[in-house]
Amino acid sequence: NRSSSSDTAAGGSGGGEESVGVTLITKDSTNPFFVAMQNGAKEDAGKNNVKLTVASGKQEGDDQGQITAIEDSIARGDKGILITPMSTGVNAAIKKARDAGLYVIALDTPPDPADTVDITFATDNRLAGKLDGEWAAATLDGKPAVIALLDLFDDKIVSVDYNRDQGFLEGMGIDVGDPKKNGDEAKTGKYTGGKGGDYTIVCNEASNGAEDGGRSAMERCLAKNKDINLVYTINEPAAVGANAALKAAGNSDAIIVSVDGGCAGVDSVKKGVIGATSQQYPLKMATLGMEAIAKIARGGEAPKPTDGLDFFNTGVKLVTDEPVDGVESIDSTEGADICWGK
Amino acid sequence: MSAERLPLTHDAIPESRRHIYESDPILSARDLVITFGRVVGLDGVNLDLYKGEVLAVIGDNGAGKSTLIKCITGAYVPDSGTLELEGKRVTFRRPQDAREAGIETVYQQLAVIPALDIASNLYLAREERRPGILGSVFRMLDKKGMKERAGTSVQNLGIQTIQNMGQAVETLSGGQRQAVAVARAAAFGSKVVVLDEPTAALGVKESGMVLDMIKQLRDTGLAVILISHNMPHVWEVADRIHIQRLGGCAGVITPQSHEMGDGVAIMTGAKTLEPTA
Amino acid sequence: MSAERLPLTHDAIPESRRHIYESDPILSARDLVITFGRVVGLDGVNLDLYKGEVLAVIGDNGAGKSTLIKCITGAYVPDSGTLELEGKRVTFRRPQDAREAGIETVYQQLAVIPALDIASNLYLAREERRPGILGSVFRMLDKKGMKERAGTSVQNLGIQTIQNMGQAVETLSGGQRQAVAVARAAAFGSKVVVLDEPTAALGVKESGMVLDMIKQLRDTGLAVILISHNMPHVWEVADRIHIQRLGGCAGVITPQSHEMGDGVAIMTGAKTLEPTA
Amino acid sequence: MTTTTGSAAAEFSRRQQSPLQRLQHVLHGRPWLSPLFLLVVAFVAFFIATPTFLTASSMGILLQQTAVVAALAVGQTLIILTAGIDLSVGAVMVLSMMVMASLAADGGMPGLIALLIGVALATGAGALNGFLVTRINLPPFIVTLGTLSIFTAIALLYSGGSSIQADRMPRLLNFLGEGFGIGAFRLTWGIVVVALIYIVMGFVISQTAWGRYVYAVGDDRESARLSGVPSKRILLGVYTVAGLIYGLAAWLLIGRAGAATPNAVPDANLQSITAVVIGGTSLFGGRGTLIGTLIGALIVQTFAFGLSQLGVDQQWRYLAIGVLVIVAVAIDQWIRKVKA
Amino acid sequence: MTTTTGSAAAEFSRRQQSPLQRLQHVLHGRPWLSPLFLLVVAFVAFFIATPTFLTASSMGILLQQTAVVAALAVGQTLIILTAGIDLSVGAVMVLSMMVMASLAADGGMPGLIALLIGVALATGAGALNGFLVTRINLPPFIVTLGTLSIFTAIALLYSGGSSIQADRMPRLLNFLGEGFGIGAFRLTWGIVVVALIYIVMGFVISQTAWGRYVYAVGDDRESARLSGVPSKRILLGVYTVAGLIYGLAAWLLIGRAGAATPNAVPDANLQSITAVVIGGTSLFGGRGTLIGTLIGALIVQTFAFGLSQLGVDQQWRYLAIGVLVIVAVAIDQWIRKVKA
Ligand SMILES: Nc1ncnc2c1ncn2[C@@H]1O[C@H](COP(=O)(O)OP(=O)(O)OP(=O)(O)O)[C@@H](O)[C@H]1O
Ligand SMILES: Nc1ncnc2c1ncn2[C@@H]1O[C@H](COP(=O)(O)OP(=O)(O)OP(=O)(O)O)[C@@H](O)[C@H]1O
Ligand SMILES: [Mg+2]
Ligand SMILES: [Mg+2]
Repeated sequence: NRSSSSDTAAGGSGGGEESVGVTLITKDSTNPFFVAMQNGAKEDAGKNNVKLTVASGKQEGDDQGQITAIEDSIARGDKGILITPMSTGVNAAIKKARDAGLYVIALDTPPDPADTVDITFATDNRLAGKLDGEWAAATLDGKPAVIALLDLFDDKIVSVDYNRDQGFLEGMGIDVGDPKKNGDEAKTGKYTGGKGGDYTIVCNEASNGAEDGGRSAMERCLAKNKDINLVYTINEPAAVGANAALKAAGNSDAIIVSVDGGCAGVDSVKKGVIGATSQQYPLKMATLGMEAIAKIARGGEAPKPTDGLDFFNTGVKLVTDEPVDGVESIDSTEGADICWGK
Repeated sequence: MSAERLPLTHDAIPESRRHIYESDPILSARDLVITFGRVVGLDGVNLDLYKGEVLAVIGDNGAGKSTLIKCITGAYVPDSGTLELEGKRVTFRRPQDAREAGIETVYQQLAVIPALDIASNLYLAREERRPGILGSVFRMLDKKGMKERAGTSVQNLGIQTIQNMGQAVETLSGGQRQAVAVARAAAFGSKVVVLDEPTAALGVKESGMVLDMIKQLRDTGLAVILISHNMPHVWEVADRIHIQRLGGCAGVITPQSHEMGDGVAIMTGAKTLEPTA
Repeated sequence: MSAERLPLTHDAIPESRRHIYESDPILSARDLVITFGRVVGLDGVNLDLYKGEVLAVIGDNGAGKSTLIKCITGAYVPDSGTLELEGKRVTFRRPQDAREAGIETVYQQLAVIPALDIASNLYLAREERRPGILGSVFRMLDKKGMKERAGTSVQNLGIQTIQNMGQAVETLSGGQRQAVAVARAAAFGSKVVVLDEPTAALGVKESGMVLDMIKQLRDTGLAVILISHNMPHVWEVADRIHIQRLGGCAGVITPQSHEMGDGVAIMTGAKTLEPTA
Repeated sequence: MTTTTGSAAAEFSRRQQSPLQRLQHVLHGRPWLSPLFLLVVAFVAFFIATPTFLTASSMGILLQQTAVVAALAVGQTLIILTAGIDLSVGAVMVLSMMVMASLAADGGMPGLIALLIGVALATGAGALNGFLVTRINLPPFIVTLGTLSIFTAIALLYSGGSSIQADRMPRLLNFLGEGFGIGAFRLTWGIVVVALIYIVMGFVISQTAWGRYVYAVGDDRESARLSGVPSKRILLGVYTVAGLIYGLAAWLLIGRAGAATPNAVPDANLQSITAVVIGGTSLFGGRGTLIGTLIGALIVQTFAFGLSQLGVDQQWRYLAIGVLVIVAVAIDQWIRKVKA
Repeated sequence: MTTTTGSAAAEFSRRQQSPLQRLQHVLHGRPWLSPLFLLVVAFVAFFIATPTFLTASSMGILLQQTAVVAALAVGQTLIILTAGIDLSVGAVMVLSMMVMASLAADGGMPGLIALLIGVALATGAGALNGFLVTRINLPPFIVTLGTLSIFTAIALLYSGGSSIQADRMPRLLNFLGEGFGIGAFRLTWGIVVVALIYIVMGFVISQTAWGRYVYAVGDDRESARLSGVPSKRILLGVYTVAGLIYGLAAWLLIGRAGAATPNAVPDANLQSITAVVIGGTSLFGGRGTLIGTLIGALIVQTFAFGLSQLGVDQQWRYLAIGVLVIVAVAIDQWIRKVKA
């Protein structure tokens, strides 16, 4: 439901006001998460009389693309920027934008340090992973865990990648080594989440966050150990691919957990393909961000971070149809209503 | 329809060969002009070619001989000028067009494909297919047959040093390569065969065999254009000699009307040819 | 240190030129062998070259003439065999080595760079720099000077049809291109000049000028190797004639000892040369 | 054994050949033997190093993983043989895939019609590349660099960036992902299609005049033209056929991924080119074979798969593949150069 | 005006030239004029379309945005002139950047030494490419495809994937990001460095023997070799110099981004190649100019910037850039072909 955004928008925006230039800069334009963000923002732009320009890096890792987009926005005379910062490599450019008088809001990924931007509307990727881990540990109910980790990339290291992966392991109650490095934890040992039990990590494989990559990654894991019963995936397309590989290998027992909670992903939960997914709300981030900038540009007040956090939390919810004790969750019907934050 | 004939120096042609010039020319070029940037390639050249004759084209280096035959055979499209084949206006936009019209050419740069073997080069764009369904439906090449026939063609030109017919043309010696190109033209020409310095890289014996081949082609009624810097060769086989100079035509002579020395003098500009009526 | 001399047919060399053979050969090749896969290129060839002489190499197409001189000038590295320059063992791994040792070569395929202009090609790897600091510190080329001198060199070979010295070599006619390559060798050879069919694409006048150039080079004390299929040319300028046949040497004759016809007969295998003592 | 022509030539080649020379000759005629050798070495090495590598099920999976790139590489080989290059290969495939999936899923079209439209679109995209290369006379690198952006953008704009799950599509579109097999060795229909593509195109380029023209145009376009080869028509044909193959690869990919996504196989161009080049085809055109390409595709996939079975870390694996590419081609060069 | 040699030639070219022919001649000698024309057209069009385009500050930004790719494109031009290609350009730059940043930030080295080590490393990486190309005789595409993976992996393993902020580095490493300017038109020292690279390398390739050898080797390697050009040494030199330039680009990039990040400029190879090719350099080697490359880099950036000033969305911008690439080169072809 969109009530939250239209409530606030109702206050100030009228047809007569001058339009406010805003640029939304995502990491790339193919990840469904960012696509949802862009599409949602475009739909809502008219409501706040915002003139929205959508830009992004060419692909994950393209700092220069984001820097260029920030500079373009400054030159265009925009009032504010919504950005999912690629890395600390764009901090300097963000600073330039703020110096030029633009209001900069980080979406999804909090920059490092957090005060690089005016405010962050984000979810906590680590928490998203953690919810998956906790749910998985509880669901296993003491059985040994044979885990496949389907990460994002092997040719770059990005924060979503390790935050979700390592968060998942933490949720399982497995000691991670370097919290910013995938794959350096002990390959076997005991997990302490839920009832606790033995675990084996079979593999870390890159999936590129897409179905075909997810499938190939899962196949490699299965070739190493066909008894995998728990699969962490970086996002739902990868989970769909993993599921295809599991099915082809005749493995119907494995539980898949994922992150994003996109509309298609929630549907997968409903069909039982995915056991649980941590839902995030990119659309909410974008619309709230746009509203905030429009408001400030028209003399309104700046938004405040959520109490006790250094960012405005747009929240994470675990979506599953098999809830477990001790892990708060919503079911797939509810999840479908608010998928992507609509 | 067809263009007016160019004047012929009839009396300089031996009685026995005059009959050639009674029919209309098979190929006529009029006022061919081509420029490359600010370089003038051809400056309004006319040419008539008759069935059964050997027309030699001589001229200094850079006189425009190769450019002339390229314009006739579709390798270049002239800036202006007309071409008639058997009395009908034709425009060749590509060498393929000329080939299809029955004009086979050996270019000075040979135009062989380095990586392909001898047989493939000989039959390039003239491939023969297997008999039966393999050829007609599956369009399968008759590799073995082509290889055998290619071997014969090349040997007919006296090249006996080729050790392996499957050798890529890039590994052949200069003369062997030229023999491949000449053999190709000889095998497929149906109306006109154009040879741009076909014996430049060939040995004495091999050159002689090419000259014999030219005579044979002529005797079977084809028209041959021969470009050569070898005056004895030219005077041996040519019926008429077109002298190219500085992009234009300095005149047409015959081996009977002029000595070799005169020909060379005209082509270098030491002498000029009085226009004959 | 140096290899044993090959026998010379002394009596067949005119008195006036015998002095050439009194000093040691400037270049000696012994037992050169090279194979390409299963193709035999050279099959144990010996060669002596003396200062001030013109050694012609003749042979059928594919007899191994070009391969022979490529092995001598560093373009190929022979499988076995030795090379001596002025009595010292040398191995040329690249043409550059031979060039630095004073051997300048015109290869049959010319080895010009299509996109570069005439002057750049003439001076390639022999560039001249501006005088003064521009040349010594900034290593700036003397483009204008090279262009002028290149123009003179090419005209000395009788090529007058080149309209623009800045033309890329790829736009030149076959003969013009060859003239550029020959002019280069003539300008820079300091000990040995090797010419592989230098007149193949040249006109009558231009060929004559190249022959004159060869004589001049010989007279200034250089050694010249001339490969040609043009027997009259060979008999005109050669002191000795090396006959290449089927990858081996069929013998060395002189224009005085043998007629042209004999030479051709030996090279085609119609006649064999009795080994002279 | 040797077709020597004439006695002179026979006399010429009377020398004995050493075994090494004979090996070299064999390799010269069959340049794909040396990548094959590398592939075999890799198989043996991985077989010794890890028990999970050379199993029936692993082999089936290896083939399935290779299928899409192997299919794309056929089109890429054709184009590279003509001295071109195709950077748009992945973009064409994705565009075609999104269109066929969305026509069937959202447009409610029957599977066959959606499939045909999708493949026709890919063919048209290839033909567009070919048109720009032959008529406007642009370098293939430029053309496909441009169409890479164009087709990618269109696919994204058309699909709105979102993917279409297999269960929303008719079975036909998914069919190539379905399998059959003997025991644990499972193949998919997709692999059969790829095999057919290789057989048909392998026949065409090695046994027909068209194939010979492809080599001729790639080796020396001007000489081919002067020889009367209709070089523009051949080039146009090559790009069009390549497009058709990319369309089939799109079908394959739906079956393989179980969905149509706009960001599938993001590095399809580099992957397919790598397969072609490791397979011994020259980027300068005119020299290469399809069987080499197949082996090239298999080599890369085998290494990636084998290293992952060994449990090598991802970044190290990435490094190892880089080394592999260089070593593979270096060995190839070395073997071919062996001289007695 | 014309250096006609001899009377015969003079007689030959007595024809009058039409103005179009003269234009064609001018363009023939200066092939970068036609991309320049396109650049000017783009400027005029964007100037009319949006007020924010042709302002002093926008122009400064445009130059800054172009700088890194323009620098990389110099190395790429050299390599493409030799008929090679460099896919590892971005990887070399990133590796060098991470090393110089981390030596200074984590290793506590003085800025100058860290910088020199970083640049030396890039030079060495270039030399390694050159070594593989000349000594092992591998195709440049393969070599740099391999080292692309290798250098990228090393940079990731070395840096652990984390970036280093500018404030942790000595000022020297950031210096090229600092600016100066007249009013709103701000330039950075980085732009000055890029300009110097262009001037120096432009001089070297057009005025020295080395430059001429680069063209000769690229146009016809075998003929160059036979002419006595030390082709291997030249090639090795080209790759090494290119590496050096990538090292300078790494320095530039730190200043520009205000940080050293291991994933920076992921499509540096395509971007730099695009600039080179739009600038009129032939991928087959031997033909092209540096000034063309600079214009090529500017054209792409101008379009991207101009379209973004117009508020065109990303996907549409990709599409437009794709069309641009094709149209730019098509216009170039067309202008050069103009005949009376
Ligand atoms: N593509 C081109 N661009 C510029 N100039 C050219 C081009 N082709 C030919 N020319 C020029 O046209 C003139 C005629 O060249 P052509 O090749 O016809 O000479 P030719 O008579 O065949 O000489 P040769 O006997 O040396 O082969 C030459 O001066 C040459 O430089
Ligand atoms: N790289 C190579 N690979 C295979 N065979 C070769 C190679 N180079 C030369 N040959 C073969 O070696 C033989 C000798 O060739 P070479 O070029 O020396 O002949 P040539 O005497 O110069 O003939 P021509 O008078 O025709 O120039 C030929 O049969 C040729 O096919
Ligand atoms: Mg000619
Ligand atoms: Mg020869």
